[in-house]
Amino acid sequence: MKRVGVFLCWCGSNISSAVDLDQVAEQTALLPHVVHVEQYKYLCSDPGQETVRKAIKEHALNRVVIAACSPRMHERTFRRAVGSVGLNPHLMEIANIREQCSWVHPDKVTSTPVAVDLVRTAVAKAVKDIPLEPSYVGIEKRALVVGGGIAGIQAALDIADSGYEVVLVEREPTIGGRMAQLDKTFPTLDCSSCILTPKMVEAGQDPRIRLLTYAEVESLSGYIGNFEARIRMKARSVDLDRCTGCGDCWNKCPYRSPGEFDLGLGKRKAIYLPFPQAVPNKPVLDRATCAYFQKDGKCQVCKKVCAPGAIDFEQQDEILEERFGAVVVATGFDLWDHGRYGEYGAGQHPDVISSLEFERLVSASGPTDGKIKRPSDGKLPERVVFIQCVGSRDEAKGVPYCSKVCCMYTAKHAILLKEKIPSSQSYVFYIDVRAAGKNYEEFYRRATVEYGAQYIRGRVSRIYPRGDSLVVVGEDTLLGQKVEVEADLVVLATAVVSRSDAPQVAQKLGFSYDQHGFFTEAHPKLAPVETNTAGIFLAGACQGPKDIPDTVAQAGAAAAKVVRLFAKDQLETEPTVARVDRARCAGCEWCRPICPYKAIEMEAVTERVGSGQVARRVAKVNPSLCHGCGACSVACRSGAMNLLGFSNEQVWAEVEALCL
Amino acid sequence: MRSEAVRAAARRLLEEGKVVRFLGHAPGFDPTSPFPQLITRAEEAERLVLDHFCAPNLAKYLLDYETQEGVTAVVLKGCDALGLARLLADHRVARDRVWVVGLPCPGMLDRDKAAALLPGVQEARAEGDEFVLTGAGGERRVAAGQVLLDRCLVCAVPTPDDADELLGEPVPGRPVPREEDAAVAALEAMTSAERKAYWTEQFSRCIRCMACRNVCPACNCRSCCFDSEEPRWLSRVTDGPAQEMFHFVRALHVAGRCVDCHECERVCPMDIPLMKLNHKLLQDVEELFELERAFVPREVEPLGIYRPDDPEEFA
Amino acid sequence: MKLAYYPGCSSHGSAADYDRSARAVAGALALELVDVPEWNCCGASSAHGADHRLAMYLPGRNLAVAAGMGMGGVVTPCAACYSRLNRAHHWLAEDRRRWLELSAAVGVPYNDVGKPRSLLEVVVGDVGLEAVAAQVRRPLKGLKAAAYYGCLMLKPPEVARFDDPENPRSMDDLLQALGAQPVRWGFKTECCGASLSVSRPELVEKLVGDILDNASAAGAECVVTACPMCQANLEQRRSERHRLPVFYFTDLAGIAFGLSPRELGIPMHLGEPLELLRGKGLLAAGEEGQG
Amino acid sequence: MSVAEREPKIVGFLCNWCSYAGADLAGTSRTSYPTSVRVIRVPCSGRVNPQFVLRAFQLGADGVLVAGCHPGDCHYSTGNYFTRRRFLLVKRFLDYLGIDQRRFRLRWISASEGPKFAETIREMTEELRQLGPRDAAAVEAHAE
Amino acid sequence: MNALAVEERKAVRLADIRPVLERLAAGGKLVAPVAEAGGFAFRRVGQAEKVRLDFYNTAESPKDLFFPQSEVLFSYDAAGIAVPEPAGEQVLLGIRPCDLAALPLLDRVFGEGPFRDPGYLARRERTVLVAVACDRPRASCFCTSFGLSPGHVAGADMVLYPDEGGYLVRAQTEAGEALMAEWPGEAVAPGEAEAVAARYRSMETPLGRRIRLEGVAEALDGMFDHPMWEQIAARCLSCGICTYTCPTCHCFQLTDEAKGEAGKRVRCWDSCMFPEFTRMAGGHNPRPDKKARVRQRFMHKLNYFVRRWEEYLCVGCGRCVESCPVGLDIAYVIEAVQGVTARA
Repeated sequence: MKRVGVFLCWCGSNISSAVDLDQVAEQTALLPHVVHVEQYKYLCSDPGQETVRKAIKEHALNRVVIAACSPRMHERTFRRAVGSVGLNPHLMEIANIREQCSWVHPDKVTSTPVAVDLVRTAVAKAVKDIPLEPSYVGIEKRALVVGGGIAGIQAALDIADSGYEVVLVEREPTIGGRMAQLDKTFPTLDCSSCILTPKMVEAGQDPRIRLLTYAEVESLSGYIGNFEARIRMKARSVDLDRCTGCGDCWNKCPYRSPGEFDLGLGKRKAIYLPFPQAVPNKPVLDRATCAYFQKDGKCQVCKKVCAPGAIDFEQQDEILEERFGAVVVATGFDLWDHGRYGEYGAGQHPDVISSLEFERLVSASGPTDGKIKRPSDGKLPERVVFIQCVGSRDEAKGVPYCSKVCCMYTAKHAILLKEKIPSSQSYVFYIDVRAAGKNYEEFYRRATVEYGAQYIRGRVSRIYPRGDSLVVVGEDTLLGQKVEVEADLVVLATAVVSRSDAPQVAQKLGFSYDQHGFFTEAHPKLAPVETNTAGIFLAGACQGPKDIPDTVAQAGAAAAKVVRLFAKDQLETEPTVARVDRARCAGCEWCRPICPYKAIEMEAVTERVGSGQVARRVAKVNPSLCHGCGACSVACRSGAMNLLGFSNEQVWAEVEALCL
Repeated sequence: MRSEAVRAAARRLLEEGKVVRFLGHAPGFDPTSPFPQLITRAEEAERLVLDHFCAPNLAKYLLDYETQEGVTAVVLKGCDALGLARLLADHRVARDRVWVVGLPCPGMLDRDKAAALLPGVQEARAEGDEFVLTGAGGERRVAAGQVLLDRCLVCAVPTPDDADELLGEPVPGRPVPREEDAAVAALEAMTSAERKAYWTEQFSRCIRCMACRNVCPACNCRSCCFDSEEPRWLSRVTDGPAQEMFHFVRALHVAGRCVDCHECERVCPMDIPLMKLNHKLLQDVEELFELERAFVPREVEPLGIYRPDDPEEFA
Repeated sequence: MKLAYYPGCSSHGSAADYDRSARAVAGALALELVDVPEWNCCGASSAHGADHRLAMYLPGRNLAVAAGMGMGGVVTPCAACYSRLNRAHHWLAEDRRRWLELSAAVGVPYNDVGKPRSLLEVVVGDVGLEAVAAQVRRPLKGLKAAAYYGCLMLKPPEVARFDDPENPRSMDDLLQALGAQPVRWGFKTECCGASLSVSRPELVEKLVGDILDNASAAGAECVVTACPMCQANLEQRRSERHRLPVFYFTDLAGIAFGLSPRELGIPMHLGEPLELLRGKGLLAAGEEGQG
Repeated sequence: MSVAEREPKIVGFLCNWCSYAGADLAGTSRTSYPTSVRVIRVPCSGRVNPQFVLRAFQLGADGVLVAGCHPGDCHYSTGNYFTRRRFLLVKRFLDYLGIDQRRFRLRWISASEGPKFAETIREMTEELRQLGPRDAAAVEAHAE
Repeated sequence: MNALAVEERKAVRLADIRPVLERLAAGGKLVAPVAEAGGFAFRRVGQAEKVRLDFYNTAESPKDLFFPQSEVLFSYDAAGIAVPEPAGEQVLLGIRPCDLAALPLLDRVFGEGPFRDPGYLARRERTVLVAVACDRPRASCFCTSFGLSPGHVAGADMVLYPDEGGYLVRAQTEAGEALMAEWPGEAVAPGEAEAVAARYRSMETPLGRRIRLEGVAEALDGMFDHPMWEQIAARCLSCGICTYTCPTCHCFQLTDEAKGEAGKRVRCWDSCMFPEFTRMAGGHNPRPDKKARVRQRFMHKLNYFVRRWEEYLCVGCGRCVESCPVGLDIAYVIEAVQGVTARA
């Protein structure tokens, strides 16, 4: 006998203010199988859950309907509450009368019937609920970290320190990522490599972290606790075991080409070390610019000078197959192509550079050894104009969002400029200065007061050359006047955008991304470092523009999630998976090709028909592979394949209950 | 026409013990409606007949013998063979337990058309692209197009392509591609209200006898969703919505899998134009998923696969 | 390609030279321009100041008549007319009920004639640069020119929907195709003062001065424009020290196609346009000194 | 309410990971939309059996909406590809049987497209209001 | 057969029956044969000109008028239980002798014995039966084998005998007489009417088949496990055509349709040929294969019913033979039972 208890939540006033819960309670009480209806101000609170638990015992309820906020918010909470008094957690359904009723239908007269219908539907489904037990699956206690920037490094270190093996895969020849390209960091003006390099070395030396640089994840399959990754080790043409990093090869190599690390401002050899503190501190041979490969085997200088004989032109890409229990994605960000601002002369005039290029100029390991030399003639610039929000907060040409970090690094650049060239004067065109972090506002204050940066509130409309300087035409909205600044150098603070191949990476690893290519977190507030795919976590700017403190915090959080997962020996998998009714299954295999996770196999069974035994083939679902999408239950015309939790009976009952 | 050949084949196969049962046709109460006949002994072969009225498709009977030992021989025309291919693609029948006696089909006569042209017709003989009908009412020569079953007029696969033996020389299929079904086009031209009225009237005559489902090689589930008690997909009550649900689901469940054998239309006691439903889906499958001759079964059915660049109408 | 041609008042007045060169170049590019019968004033820069309905109906009527001609769309040489026609078309496209309102007001039935286009847009967009280059007989070798766009042809972007409103390139590319050397300069889209030239001439002189200073600073030997108002301001409101001739892009195109200055109405310009052309060896013997 | 003003009824099958989350987002951003829709949550749009859709129409729904992730973004990677194929056929077949295809809508609505969800409901409600209620005969006679 | 004593009721000859049909149809109470989808069917008729009396047997028998395929027994909601109104008056025109003979068989099932079916009996009570003597037999007909004839009109209120130049109309009950009261047409001497009736009664169906039924019921007693059933049943599709088109089959199932707190109990036809007919709770099915089901159908018609009511549950209308897609012919089964030929 089904005894359903319905609990209507006020959600403070979020629901009760827009829905007449008394009327809902009244009509719900009339529904068949409903034996108890109760309202409470905050059901998700401890006392709220206590009233549910008490009512279950008191009224011997064997079904519970919670009419409150979205199941995506508190389904787990209420399942745990119901489970704690011995009622199977899957005998509880949630009616979403907040996000999909009170918050979107403010008028009580019209919203209440919606709530009544939603509760009736939830009751109809609850009546068809059956107890479901989770199944358990082993966990491969090894973590895969994709991306070797500060986020990836920090996550790897935290996981390794907790005693688990980590494989850190980095596409570039060295770890370090964007942070390695920075000179100083705000707000403390710490030297970036001084705080990054130790972590890189630590990651390089930790026995539990296996560094796979110049490598990419080719494919990822499986599920939480049992991922299978195929990792492509791109041919480095250098045998890392033999190489000592002595530098003879890159010193003698005669071929030079624009260095990616220095954004083309400086040159590097065909076989090169991206930057001095690279980890692994061993070179990579760029086959695109190496004469041996481009001019069919002529040069070989590096091979000749290499004492340990580490140069190997025949080296091929290699595919590694590894098993992991969890994945942390930390693939970082790119900068918006400022070349699209033709009216600034960006991409045409050498002295109109991006802020990262300025970072390389000011960096000691940069192409100009830290001296801020104008790319056009190498002179030290006296007047430098910094332009904010180039591409950011720009619906027409760029991206609509704020890139969060530019205001702070521009203040830093203004300070560094003054330190390096005391006689210089910096101008900053801005819309709003955003300095919300700890000590950020004070840092920005120092840039203006101590270092004399001239902040002009307004956008720049045009930059054109005059003589060997640049005329920056803009507006000062505070003075209400047009402003012209004659500058020696213009630095554009370009927008932070996702990696160009982010959508492909997301599809390859199996989680979703937003319209800007940033990876979508499970919940912006409640689960910022998780994705909708269990076992895959996010850290850093790949999830959205953020500064180093937030990135490191996220990396630690992601690592904590991985360690939390590895703390258990077995993983409890969702019981809402597909299940076959053998009596009905004809073995026609219509379900098999449609399963995205290859979770359905055929098995031979023998059964009694009439007097004899008959051997037959029926479908079999592997509960640990099945993710519960239900595609097979629709492909199966006879209804033999059903999806627990969203079964044919349950959804049918919901549709019937809606009898509009 | 081929009666002698089928009797000989049956006698041989049964005598040699190559098969334990032979499925053919035998004359019914009216010579123009022969019916399926199971024989298990060589001497019963005399009762078989194979003439221009042997329309019934014998492929689906193989399901009854899946659980019984021995190889079953079955006489299959081209369209019937597509039915077998359907059962094989659905893993419902094991090919090695079937001996296919293929009939290169010259086209089967529509019993009602023949009776209308010559009441009391008993027998039909093919001559060139004409038929000579003989019966109590005398004799009459008619053009093939007037008397053949609709499906035979556009038959693309008259000869079974994976038969174990053929009763006669293979007959080439009709090269011209199946043109748009005019009846479907006529219905599509109507307004949706007119179509609603049309189908409501047609479905109201359905007596839910399940013959169309039971004869269809594409409808080969072990237990049909219509017979499910929980959830009750189909109400037993034969009111408007339930009739609509029956025909909607029946057609959709064979969408992309129907082999265009028209058996459902032939067996329907109430003459409901079921092929107008199946042809609509067949045309849509061919057009939307760019499939040639979608009625020929494939390893994976059209709704069992996808292409990322399928037509996008739902952005 | 057949297009409805809306000349606009300036073509019959101060910019007769532009009209002449426009028709000549169109002919050379097999562009058949059929004048819109009984066209009326497009409302220029004053109508929309006075009354929104008036500002819509005036160009609207021209669009309605053009639609009736059943050509491949409507084209106009003048940037101001182009802006007004475009505004009206945009206003009509937003809500079909306005079609009836317009038809009732102007007594001509309206249906969509497609987005109005400027002559530059047609030459660069529809004809295309390859086809233009193919017509070049006398490449304008060595002629350094500053392409001046003004604002009406590009803004507001959601209505004009032509080239990049902040950093346009179409006229530069055209000059390149004609063999000339477009210079990179900063005042491509600075305002020339437009109709203020009548009410506040001193202001226009300053604006025009800045533009011409920047052009010559960038090494330009002449300025090229596609708008009669800009051409007039740049020529008539400049101070003594500026000698740069101001061409219509159709003038230079015509010369490059081998047409004579007279056919193109070049002698009607101020400054010494012929001087410059002769210096560049772009004038055939017979074409010298034609008044 | 007389039949004319009766607000059209829409049954919405929303996929849990994208469209349902999109609908929730419309909620959290307080974007109001007509009360015509009743949502049924399914794990994936690929879980929506065409028989549910027809049953909803038979029970009196004026319109049925199936919403899922954009192809390529499905949480189960290929679920919505099959949905698209299946409902390309079903949409036409419903229309062929006399249920005007404007009453059925499949739409890709991602978790970040709250406004698109609200807009879809507004559009559908308006279009269904113009289409008018479904003829009584088609709707199963209620027992009460 | 208990020949009904036919009193000398009023008899007329009608050349043109259209005005009569107009009057009947006007009341909206006329059910008669109309042309439909290449055949004929009994439909409630609005316009008289649609009525066709030159029809050969309809695909579906008129059984549906008395024992409908779906009949709401009662409906309920929070307020209580409601039983639908009993059917109103109606006239069934054009019932053939074979279908007419089927009604008494149904009357036994629904009218005698412990459970009397109110709906069925009410419908039988309120329906005036206007039979038409059979002048259009088909190859599949064999009513004569069951002691019936084209002229067997016992139980009809009124009979139309197709005669040269029109119809001889004869009333057989008060209801018939009342219905014929305002019919035109010249009176006919009772003797002459009886002569026409007798002619139909003695007419051997020209194309019909004679099946000897003697000893069939008795023979079947011992044939439950006879191997013939396997072969007879081999061709069956397990569909419900034979049982649903048969005028005498009367099996049904009850189904409850509930929505929320309201619902209805509906009686619907069921067929012993369906595999689920005998499926029991827990999935057991005493008749899992076709052999058991086909045997059940013929045993019921030719043995069980006879043991119960001394009458065969078949009137030889031939519909099951005509419609069966695979030609499973009751005549062949009867011949097989008698061992006359092994043709089954």
